[in-house]
Amino acid sequence: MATVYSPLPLYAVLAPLSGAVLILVTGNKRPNLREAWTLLAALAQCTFVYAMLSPVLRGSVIEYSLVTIYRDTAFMFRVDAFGMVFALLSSFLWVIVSIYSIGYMRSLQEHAQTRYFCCFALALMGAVGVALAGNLLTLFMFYEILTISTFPLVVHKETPEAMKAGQKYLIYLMTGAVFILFSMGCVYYISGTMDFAAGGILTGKGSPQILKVILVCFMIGFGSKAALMPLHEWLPSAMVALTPVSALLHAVAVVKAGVFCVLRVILYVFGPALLKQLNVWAALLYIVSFTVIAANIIALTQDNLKRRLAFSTISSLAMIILGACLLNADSTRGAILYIPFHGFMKITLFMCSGAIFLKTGKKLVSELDGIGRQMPLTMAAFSIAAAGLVGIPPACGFISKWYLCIGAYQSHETWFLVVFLISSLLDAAYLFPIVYNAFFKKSDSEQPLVSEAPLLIVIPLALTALFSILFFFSPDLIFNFYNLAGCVVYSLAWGI
Amino acid sequence: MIEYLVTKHSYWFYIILIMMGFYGMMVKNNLMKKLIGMNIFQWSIILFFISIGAKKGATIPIIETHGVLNQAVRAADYINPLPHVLMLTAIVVGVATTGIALALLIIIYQNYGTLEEDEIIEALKK
Amino acid sequence: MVRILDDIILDDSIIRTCSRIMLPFIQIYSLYVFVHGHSSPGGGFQGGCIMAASFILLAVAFSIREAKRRFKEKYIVIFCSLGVFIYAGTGAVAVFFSGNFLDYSTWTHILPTTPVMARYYGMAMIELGVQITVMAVIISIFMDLVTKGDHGEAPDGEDD
Amino acid sequence: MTTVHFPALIVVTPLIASFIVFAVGWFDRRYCFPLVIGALTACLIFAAGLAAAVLDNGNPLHYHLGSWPPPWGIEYVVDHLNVLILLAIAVIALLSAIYSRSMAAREFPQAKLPQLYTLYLLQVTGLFGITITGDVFNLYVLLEIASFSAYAMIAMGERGAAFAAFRYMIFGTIGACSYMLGVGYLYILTGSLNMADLNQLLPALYQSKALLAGFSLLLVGIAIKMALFPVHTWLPDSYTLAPSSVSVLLAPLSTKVGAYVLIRILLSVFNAPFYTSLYPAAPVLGWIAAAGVLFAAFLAIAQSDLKRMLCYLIVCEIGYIVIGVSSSNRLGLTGALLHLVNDMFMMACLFAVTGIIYAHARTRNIYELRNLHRTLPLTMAVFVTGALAVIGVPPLCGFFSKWYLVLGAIQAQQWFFVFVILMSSLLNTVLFFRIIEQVYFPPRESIPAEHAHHDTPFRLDPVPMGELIPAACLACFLILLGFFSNMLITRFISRAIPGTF
Repeated sequence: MATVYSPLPLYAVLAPLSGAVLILVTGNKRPNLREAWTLLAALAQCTFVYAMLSPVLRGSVIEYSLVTIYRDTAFMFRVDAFGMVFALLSSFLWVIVSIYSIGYMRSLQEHAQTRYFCCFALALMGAVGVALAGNLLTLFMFYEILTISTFPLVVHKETPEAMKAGQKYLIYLMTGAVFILFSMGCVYYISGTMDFAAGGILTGKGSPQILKVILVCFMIGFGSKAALMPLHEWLPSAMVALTPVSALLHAVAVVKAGVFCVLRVILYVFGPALLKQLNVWAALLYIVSFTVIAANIIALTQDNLKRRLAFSTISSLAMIILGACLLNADSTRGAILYIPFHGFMKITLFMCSGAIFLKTGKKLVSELDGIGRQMPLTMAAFSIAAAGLVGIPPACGFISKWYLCIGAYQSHETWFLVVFLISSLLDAAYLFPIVYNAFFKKSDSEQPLVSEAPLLIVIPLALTALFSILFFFSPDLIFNFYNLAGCVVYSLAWGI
Repeated sequence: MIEYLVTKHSYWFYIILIMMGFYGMMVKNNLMKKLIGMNIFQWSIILFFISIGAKKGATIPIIETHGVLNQAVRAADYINPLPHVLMLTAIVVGVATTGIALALLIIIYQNYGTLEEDEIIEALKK
Repeated sequence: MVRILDDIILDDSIIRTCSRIMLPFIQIYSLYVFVHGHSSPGGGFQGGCIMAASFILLAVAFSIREAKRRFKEKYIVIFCSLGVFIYAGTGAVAVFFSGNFLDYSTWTHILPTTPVMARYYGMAMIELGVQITVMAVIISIFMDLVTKGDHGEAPDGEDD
Repeated sequence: MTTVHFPALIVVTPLIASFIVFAVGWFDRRYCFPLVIGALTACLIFAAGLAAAVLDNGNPLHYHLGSWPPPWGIEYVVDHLNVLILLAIAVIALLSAIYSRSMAAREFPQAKLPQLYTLYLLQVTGLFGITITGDVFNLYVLLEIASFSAYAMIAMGERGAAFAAFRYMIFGTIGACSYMLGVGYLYILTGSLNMADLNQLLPALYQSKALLAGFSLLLVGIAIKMALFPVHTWLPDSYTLAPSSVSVLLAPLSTKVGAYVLIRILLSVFNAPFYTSLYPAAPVLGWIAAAGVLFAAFLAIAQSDLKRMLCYLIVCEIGYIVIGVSSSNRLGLTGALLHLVNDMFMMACLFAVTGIIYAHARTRNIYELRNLHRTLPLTMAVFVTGALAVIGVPPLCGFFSKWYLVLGAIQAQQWFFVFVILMSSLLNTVLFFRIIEQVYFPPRESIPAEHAHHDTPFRLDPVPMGELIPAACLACFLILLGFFSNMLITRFISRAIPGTF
């Protein structure tokens, strides 16, 4: 595997940072300029990330190390196919969401917009940094930046409810960070390195007991961000945040960063071979599958649309982890593919819910009867994304679910195949009624006629819905997600 | 046992003095008495140091160089001057401490009209 | 602020005359103690105390005002600093002759003597600094005590 | 002039300057401040020169005062361990002196300024001296010089400060006397006061009970001076009530220098087998410190006064350092030394900000700081930086020292210590985010009507630049120290730790 040395990853991280500074300096006096900076930073980041795509696809790894921060561990970026998937996803969706948030924030005349855009940029810096990090220490650094910069976004409304959600968010994630710190220490102590390597760095080191402890601590730490079931409580509460925040951060950047880190640890720190030896692994599989099913069932009971979507997110994320946990080639490929595909679909759903809230002020599912006639485009996008999430072609969710199911079947874990299928069923059960009611049910109450949301809001959500369909026909479209997933699987020596 | 007590009698004095000082500092309610305790504490340690230098049958460590230069100096004839020198510094330190403490006490007295610790704490709570 | 001794002017000619006679002798004795300090018992500390005692006697026999007239508070402060300055400066001079700090044997560069004698003079300078500081500080403490400290705060942290 | 005389000059310069300032203050007060800045800048140059010399040389520099050779004369030693601390003291002393100009002008009548600066320079003299000296008795004298000036400066503070200073003095004197008594024991046993000499002579006496007594007295004395947990009671009161211009110097430096003395005594006078295996001093200290960390962290949460909360935090951080020392391995000691330096800067930064907040808002109650970021945006940004550094968020410096401390505790198999360090990071998070919430996201009703929906345009803080710039510089240091922590470790700290670890 060739290694390319290039400062591109650094630029990709610095772009949002300088964007944040410029936003802060520009301030409230010139909102147009401020938002131009946001867009510019997003585009710059996306360009830098995209520029790294072709070498990665050729199978090389892009490395760039800055100062040495700890003995032989440098502040290092190391871009492989897996990191590329997540970096592409978050940087591209940031472009879309920044357009959406400009429309959204202006329509609602939200307060503290400078803080909002600034923290947004910092959060993206964290997310992409996590994706591109070359070792645990760098990853942790960006992970913390992500956590902290998201806090102001969660509490943006400054209501007591928002404050409570923010506190919950911090308590869960900072506790998680402490667990991560501990396990990082142990990993370094045992193996003497913190660099990621395909297939793991811990093989043949340390006693099984300590490895189990490390694994459990990592799972608690990153699992709290990925909203694994006993630690998921903060995510639904954090839905009090503004919709663009929920859309990007809680469907894409923050939670996906958690999932990404879990997968990093599973595949690149422990390695599949080592994990198979550890007994604790089976228990984890069951916890994750429990999350998949239970979160979906809870989603059924939620009337608040965003909360329903939040529980749906919890379930989907658990599904990704479950796929990777099955430790075979196809399920891993399915899991990795589901990261971007779920991102595109879920962000569409969130943006739709934001558009609806913007025009009608409605948050509850039960109020949405007949909305499809008033906002046909929005609800069409919603339907496409819902179908994708359930796994019905022609939307991209089908591909990843297909691989996940094949993987479960191949590993002779029929039980988990059932889990995937049931969860798809439940997805349908809580998403399709919304679509049905929106288009085919007449609203009981008299409503003022509303039209579509402003263009700045409709275009992004239409775009992501469109992508959700296009990815079904060509999963390699523009971003080469399918190829990248293939590269990951190949590098893990399960070549297909 | 008696012999042990007697041969080390000076040390026992210092221990008693130190404990007296410590008692004064910790238990007394009046700040002035605390300060006196503090002084006793310091001086007892200074005494202890000075006694380290003492030797039986030795004289003050002034070596008359006039006329007896060719004779080797016998260290056993002179008490050890180093502890004295050190304690000269320590005494200055002690005086300075006392000076600052007195200045503080004057300020405290001007502010609260009392030097009783409990009354000052009471006044500070208001 | 009530001045304790300021208003009480002792008008006792016996005391005044005796003090007047004794003062120079006390001061000369102080200098005697000081100049012998670096080779035999005595020294700047003791000399300074005795010198200060002469001024205290002045204050007691005449009046605080008289003592302050002869030795202004400003001068006390300057003398305090001057003493320390002489002390540290004496040490620092050695540095300029590429010796270590406080190494007076390097004074042979400016004094036509042997290193041993240079040390001797160096110590004399140090004692001079000590003498001046101790004198000033003790007078200052005395003044502070008798005037209830409205001279400002007593200087602190003197090291011999 | 080469760097040969820098060890003496770094101590003598502030000493001479302090008395010149005192005398000059009687004629013209305007010259005092430039003199202070000049002296401290000179000190910074000396410290930098020493650092360069030590790095070049690779060996410790020895300086014999009066050219008397070590066992008899006083020796100043500059090695990899203390040159780093000298540098940190010099930087912080200079920055806080700049900071104190407008702050002190606000807090004191003009007539008191020369006295304040005299004491200020004496304090710096003491701190430099403690750090640089290689003689245990000289260390005592300098410790007391530093303490005196601290007592006097604290007493200049707000209501109750004189009483707090008196209590501090009682405690400090017990500590100093205890230390002196310990030195007396060592002197009786060996006849030497030189650290390196003692290190050679003592191993033959390690079985002696008198040595154990002396060692214990030394530890008790130092523990009081560095405010280790059960004897920390003097600290919160005195540092809280001290004037802001003073606490910015005292709070970060004096306890940390005490911690340095602990490390110096343990490593340079005694040796590792003595305090780890022969007598279990290290584990005992570790457990005490661990209890102290938790205790102080909880007490800090209970405070509503920002400055008092920071004072408890100091106690907490001292606990970290001692935990690192007690792990008695290379990683733990690295963590302890790194934390020593980092914590100086973190606390200096936070205390500087607290001073600005207090001067501006006239309150330190954290529940009355709402919306402060609207008027003091940069100050609060510096505060957040400091807070994140204390919590241990990478890439700020606090993370790295905690990281080493955790590694050290893991290596020592002290799982409870690992728990304590991690737990207290969490408590620190609670601590600071409580304040950050109050400042940045106060309950809606408390926002003034004109701010409710329109953000005010960005305006720089209406505080003197002389206060803002040092605080911002300190915040920058927190970031730089984080990025260059590895450089500090490879160049200085790893070479400061004896090879036996």
